[in-house]
Amino acid sequence: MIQLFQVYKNFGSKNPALLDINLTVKKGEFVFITGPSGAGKTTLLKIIFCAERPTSGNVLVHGRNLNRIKERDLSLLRRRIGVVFQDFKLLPRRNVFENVALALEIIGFPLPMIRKKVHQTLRYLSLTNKEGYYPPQLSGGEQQRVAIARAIVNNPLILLADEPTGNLDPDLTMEIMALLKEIHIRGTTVLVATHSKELLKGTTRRIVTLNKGRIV
Amino acid sequence: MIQLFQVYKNFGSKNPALLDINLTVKKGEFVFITGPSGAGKTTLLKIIFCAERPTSGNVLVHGRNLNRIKERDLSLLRRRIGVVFQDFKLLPRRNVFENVALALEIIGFPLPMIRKKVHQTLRYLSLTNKEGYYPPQLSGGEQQRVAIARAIVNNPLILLADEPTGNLDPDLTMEIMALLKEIHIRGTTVLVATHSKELLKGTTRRIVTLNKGRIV
Amino acid sequence: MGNIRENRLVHLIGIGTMSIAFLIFYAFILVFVNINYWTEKQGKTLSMSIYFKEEPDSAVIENIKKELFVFPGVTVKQFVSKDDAMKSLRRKLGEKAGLLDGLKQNPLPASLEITLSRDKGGDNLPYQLKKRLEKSSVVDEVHYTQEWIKKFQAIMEVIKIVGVIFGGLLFLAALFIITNTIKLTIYSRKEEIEILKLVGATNCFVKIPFMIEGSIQGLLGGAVALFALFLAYIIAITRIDISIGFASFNIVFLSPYIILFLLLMSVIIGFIGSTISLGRFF
Amino acid sequence: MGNIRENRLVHLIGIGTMSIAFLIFYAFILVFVNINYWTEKQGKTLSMSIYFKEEPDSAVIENIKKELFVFPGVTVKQFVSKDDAMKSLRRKLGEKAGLLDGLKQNPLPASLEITLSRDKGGDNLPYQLKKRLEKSSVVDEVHYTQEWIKKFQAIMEVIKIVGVIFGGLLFLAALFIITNTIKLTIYSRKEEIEILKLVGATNCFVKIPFMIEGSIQGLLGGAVALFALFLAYIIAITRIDISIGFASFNIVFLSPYIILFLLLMSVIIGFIGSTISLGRFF
Ligand SMILES: Nc1ncnc2c1ncn2[C@@H]1O[C@H](COP(=O)(O)OP(=O)(O)OP(=O)(O)O)[C@@H](O)[C@H]1O
Ligand SMILES: Nc1ncnc2c1ncn2[C@@H]1O[C@H](COP(=O)(O)OP(=O)(O)OP(=O)(O)O)[C@@H](O)[C@H]1O
Ligand SMILES: [Mg+2]
Ligand SMILES: [Mg+2]
Repeated sequence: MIQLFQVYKNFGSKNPALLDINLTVKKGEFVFITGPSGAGKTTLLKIIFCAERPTSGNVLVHGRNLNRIKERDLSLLRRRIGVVFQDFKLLPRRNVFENVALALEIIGFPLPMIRKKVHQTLRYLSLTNKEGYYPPQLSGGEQQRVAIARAIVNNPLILLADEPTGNLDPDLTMEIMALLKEIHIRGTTVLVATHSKELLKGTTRRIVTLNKGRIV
Repeated sequence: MIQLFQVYKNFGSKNPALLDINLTVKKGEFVFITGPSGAGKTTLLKIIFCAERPTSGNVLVHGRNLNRIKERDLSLLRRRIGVVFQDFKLLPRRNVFENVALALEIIGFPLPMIRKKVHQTLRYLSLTNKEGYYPPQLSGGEQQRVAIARAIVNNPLILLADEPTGNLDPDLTMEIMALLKEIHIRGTTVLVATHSKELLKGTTRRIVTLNKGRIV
Repeated sequence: MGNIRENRLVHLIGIGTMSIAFLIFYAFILVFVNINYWTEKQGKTLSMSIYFKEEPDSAVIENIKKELFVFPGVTVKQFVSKDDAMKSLRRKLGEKAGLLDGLKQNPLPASLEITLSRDKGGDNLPYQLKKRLEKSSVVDEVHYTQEWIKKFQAIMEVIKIVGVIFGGLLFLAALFIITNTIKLTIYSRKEEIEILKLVGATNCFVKIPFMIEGSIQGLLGGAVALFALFLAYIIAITRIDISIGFASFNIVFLSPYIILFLLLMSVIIGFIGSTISLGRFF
Repeated sequence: MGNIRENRLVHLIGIGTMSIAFLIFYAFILVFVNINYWTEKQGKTLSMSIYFKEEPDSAVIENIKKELFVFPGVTVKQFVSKDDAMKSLRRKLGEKAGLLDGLKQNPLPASLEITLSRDKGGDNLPYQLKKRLEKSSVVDEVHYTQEWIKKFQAIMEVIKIVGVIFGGLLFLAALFIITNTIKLTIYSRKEEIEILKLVGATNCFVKIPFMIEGSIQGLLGGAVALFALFLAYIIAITRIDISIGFASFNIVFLSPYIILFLLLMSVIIGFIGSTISLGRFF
C-alpha cells in the first residue's frame, strides 16, 4: 500500500529531516511511528501524503509513484487518505459540522448522506453538542477530535494520524484508540505518529522508531 | 498571588465553561490544573491572564482586580506573567530567536542582555541549533519548546503553562518538568494545566481538578 | 463568530475599494460622453437667429420660410415675436423684471430661430444664407456662431484624444486597484486554500467559489459606483445650470446600453481579478 | 521563509495600489495646473499683429513703436519682415516648401508682433489701439484674438470649478483606496497584533511599527506615482506638440514646491491611513 525507497528529505540545513528511509506498509497494516521531538515523524507522514516532496528517493502510495503523479490524480488520491494533522488544520470560518462535511462534499456525496455520516462520526467522538461551533471556540481537545472526525468520516483507504491524542485526556485517548482499531478492522491501513508511551504500552502492533531522520 | 471569587464564564451556550470557581493560589505555589477535555482548564488560565473576562465574579492577580484594571496597567501586569499557550501563539514571521527575544524587548532590556538571556534559555530547551528557523519550519515539539522559552525568559512572577508537554516525548517531558521545578524554586508561582497522567504521577503538588466547569 | 464578521468586513472593504475605483472610471466616462454628445450636437447643427426690423406678419414669415427651405438641412425651430422675446427676458430676470416696467416701447426685435445641419448643408451654407437674408428688406441682422464653433471643435478634438488616453489609463488603474484588492482579500484566506487542497479538493473546487465571489464583488462594486454616479448626476442637474455665454449645457446620463456594458465589465473585471489573484496558489 | 517573502509581496501590492491611486490624483493635478497656467497666461496677455502695407523701413517702425509706448502694458515682441515671414512659412511647410519657389513676388506682409497686458491696459485698450493704428497710412490691418479669449475664459472658469470639485473627490477616493489597502494589509497581520498584546506589549509598541510602515508605504507610493507622472510628462512633451490653431500648448511640470507638498501629503496619508486602520484593534 505504502512503499518508500531510499527517501531523503533536506530542508536546506545541515541535518536532513529524513535520511535513507526504506519502509513498506502493507494493505491493512497498523503501524506506529515513534521517536523523539524533531525526529522526522511529521515529515515522513507529509511525504506519504505528498504535502512535501522528497529531496530524493521514490514513494509509492496505492500503486502510484508520487514523483510522477499529476495534479488531478493527486487530489483523487488525497481523498482516499484521511489525515489528522498535528496542528489540526481546521477551517476557522466553517463550523464543526461544515469542517467534517468538507471531506464528503469534496467527493461529491449527496447532502442527506453527508448529514447522516457527519452526525454519526461526531457522535462517536462525543462532539454532538459542538456541531455549530467554530474552531476558535473549541478547546484544544475538541479541535483535535474534529480533526479526527474529518479524517475518518469518508472511510479512507489509508489513515495518517499525527499525534492524534496529544491534547486528549487518558479516557478520551483510550476511546480514540478503540476507534482507530475499529477503523483498522474495517480494512483501513493506519499509520499513527506518536511519542505517547501510553499508546505504545503493551501493543502488539508494528512500531517504527525514528531518530534524527533515520529508522532505528 | 492569584484569587478567584465566584467566577462564572459563559460563552453564550447553555453549558457555561466555568461555574462558581473559587480558587486561591499563594505566592510561590506550584499547582496542577487537570480535568477532561473541555473541562475549562484553558478558559481558567485565560481569565487569570485577562485574555477573557469573566461573565461574573472577581479575579485578583498580584493584588490587582482584573475587572478594574486599566489598559496600560494590564500590559505591565502581563509582562510579569509568562504564558505557554496550548496553541503556542508564536509569531510566524519572526524566527525562534526573535520570538523569544520579544518578551524581553517589550520590557525594554538592552540588546546585549537580551542576546545573553535568549541564548541561555534556548540552550536549556535544546533549541540552540534552531535559532534562525521560523515557526512554520519547526516540528510540533520544537514549537512548543519555543513557546516555553518565551514564557520563562524574563523570569516571570507567575508562569501559566497550558498543556506544555502535549507534543513532547517522555524524555523531553521530564526535562521540561525539571525546568519548571527550577523556575518554581527561584520563586515563580507556577500553574500547569494538563491531562497527562505521567506529569501528575507521584507528584506531591496541589492538584485542582475541573470537570464541566466546576472544581471537583 | 468573530471570524465571520471579520470576513464580511474584509469583503465590505473590498467592495468599497472597488466601487471607488469604478466610480472614478465611470465618472470620467460620463464626463467624456457628455463632452462628446455636446460637441457632436454643436458641431453638426448650427443655430442661426434672423432678427427682423419690425414685427413681421405671418405672410412675411411664410415668405422667409419658403426662401429658407430651398437650402438643404435647414430646420425652422420657432418664431419669437417681440412679445415672446420680452416675456423670456422677464423670465430670465426673475425678481428684477420690475426694471422693465418703465419701458414705453418694446425694444427687443422679433426673430426666427433656425438650425442648419452641417451634414446636408455644407460648410459654406451659413455664410451664403446670412448674406442672402441680410439683403431682404424686412431682415435687420443674421447671427450665427460658426466661427467660434470651429475653434472650439479643434480644442474638443484634443480633449477627445487626451480623454481616450486618460480613460484607458484610468481603466488600467481601476483594474490594477481591483485586482490588488482581491489579491489582498484572497491572501487573508491563503491558509484555507492550502487546507482545502490538502484535504483533496480539486483546483476547481477551491477556485470556483473565489471566482464567483470575485464576480459578485465586482458586480456590487460596479452597481454601487453607478448608483453613486447617478445620485451625483441628479444633484448636478438640479443644482447646477451651467451656461457658458452662448449655449447651456444639457447634461445627459449614461445610456442603458452603456450602463449594461459597464455592469457586465465590472463582473468581468471581478472575475478576471480573482482568477489572476488565484494564480499564485496553483 | 515563505512567510517573509509573502509579507513583502503584500507590501508591494499595497505600495502598488497606493501609487496608482496617487498617480490618478497627481495626474489630475498636473492637468489642472497646466490649464490654470495656460488660461492665466492667455487671459492676462493678448497678442496683436500689426500688418504693414509695404515693407517698412526702420524709421517707420520706430515711429509706430513710439506711438505704441504711449499706451500702458504694451510690449513689442518682434518685427517680422516679409523675408522673415517667408522663411517661417517655408519652415512650417517643411518638405513641401518647394511649392513656394514659383512665386515671383513675396505676397506675405511684414508685421510687428506685440502683446498687451490686461492688468495695465484695461479691457478697452485693444479696440482703441486697433482703431488708432488702422488709421495710419503704413498699416494695412491689425489682428487680435480677444473676442475668442473671452468666450474661452468662460469655459475655463467652468472647467476650473468642475476641476476643483472633481479633484477634491479624487483626493477622497485616493484616501479611501489607500486606507482600505492599509486596512487589508493590517488584517493579514491581525493575529500577530493579538499575540503581541497578549505578551504584554503596550499599544504604542504594537502601533508604532505599523504607523512607520504606513508612512513609508505612503512615501514610496507617492514617490513612485510622481516618478511615473514625470516619465509620462517627458514622453508627452517630446512626442506631442499640441497646437490648437491659435496657440501652442506649453506643458509645465509640477513646481518643486508642489512636489514637496504632494510627497509630504502622501506620507501623511500613509500615516493617517494606518492610524485609522489600527483603530479597530485597540
Ligand atoms: N519547512 C521546514 N523547513 C526547515 N526545516 C524543517 C521544515 N519542516 C521540518 N523541519 C525540520 O525537520 C525536523 C523534523 O521535523 P518533524 O516535524 O518531522 O519532526 P517530528 O518528528 O514530527 O517532531 P514532533 O514530535 O516534535 O512533532 C525538525 O528538526 C524540523 O525543524
Ligand atoms: N470562545 C468560545 N466560544 C464558545 N465556547 C467556548 C469558547 N472558548 C471555549 N469554549 C467552550 O468552553 C469549554 C471549555 O473550553 P476550554 O478550552 O477551557 O477546555 P479545556 O479544559 O482547555 O480542554 P482541553 O483539554 O481540550 O484543552 C469548551 O466546551 C469550549 O467549547
Ligand atoms: Mg510532528
Ligand atoms: Mg485547553
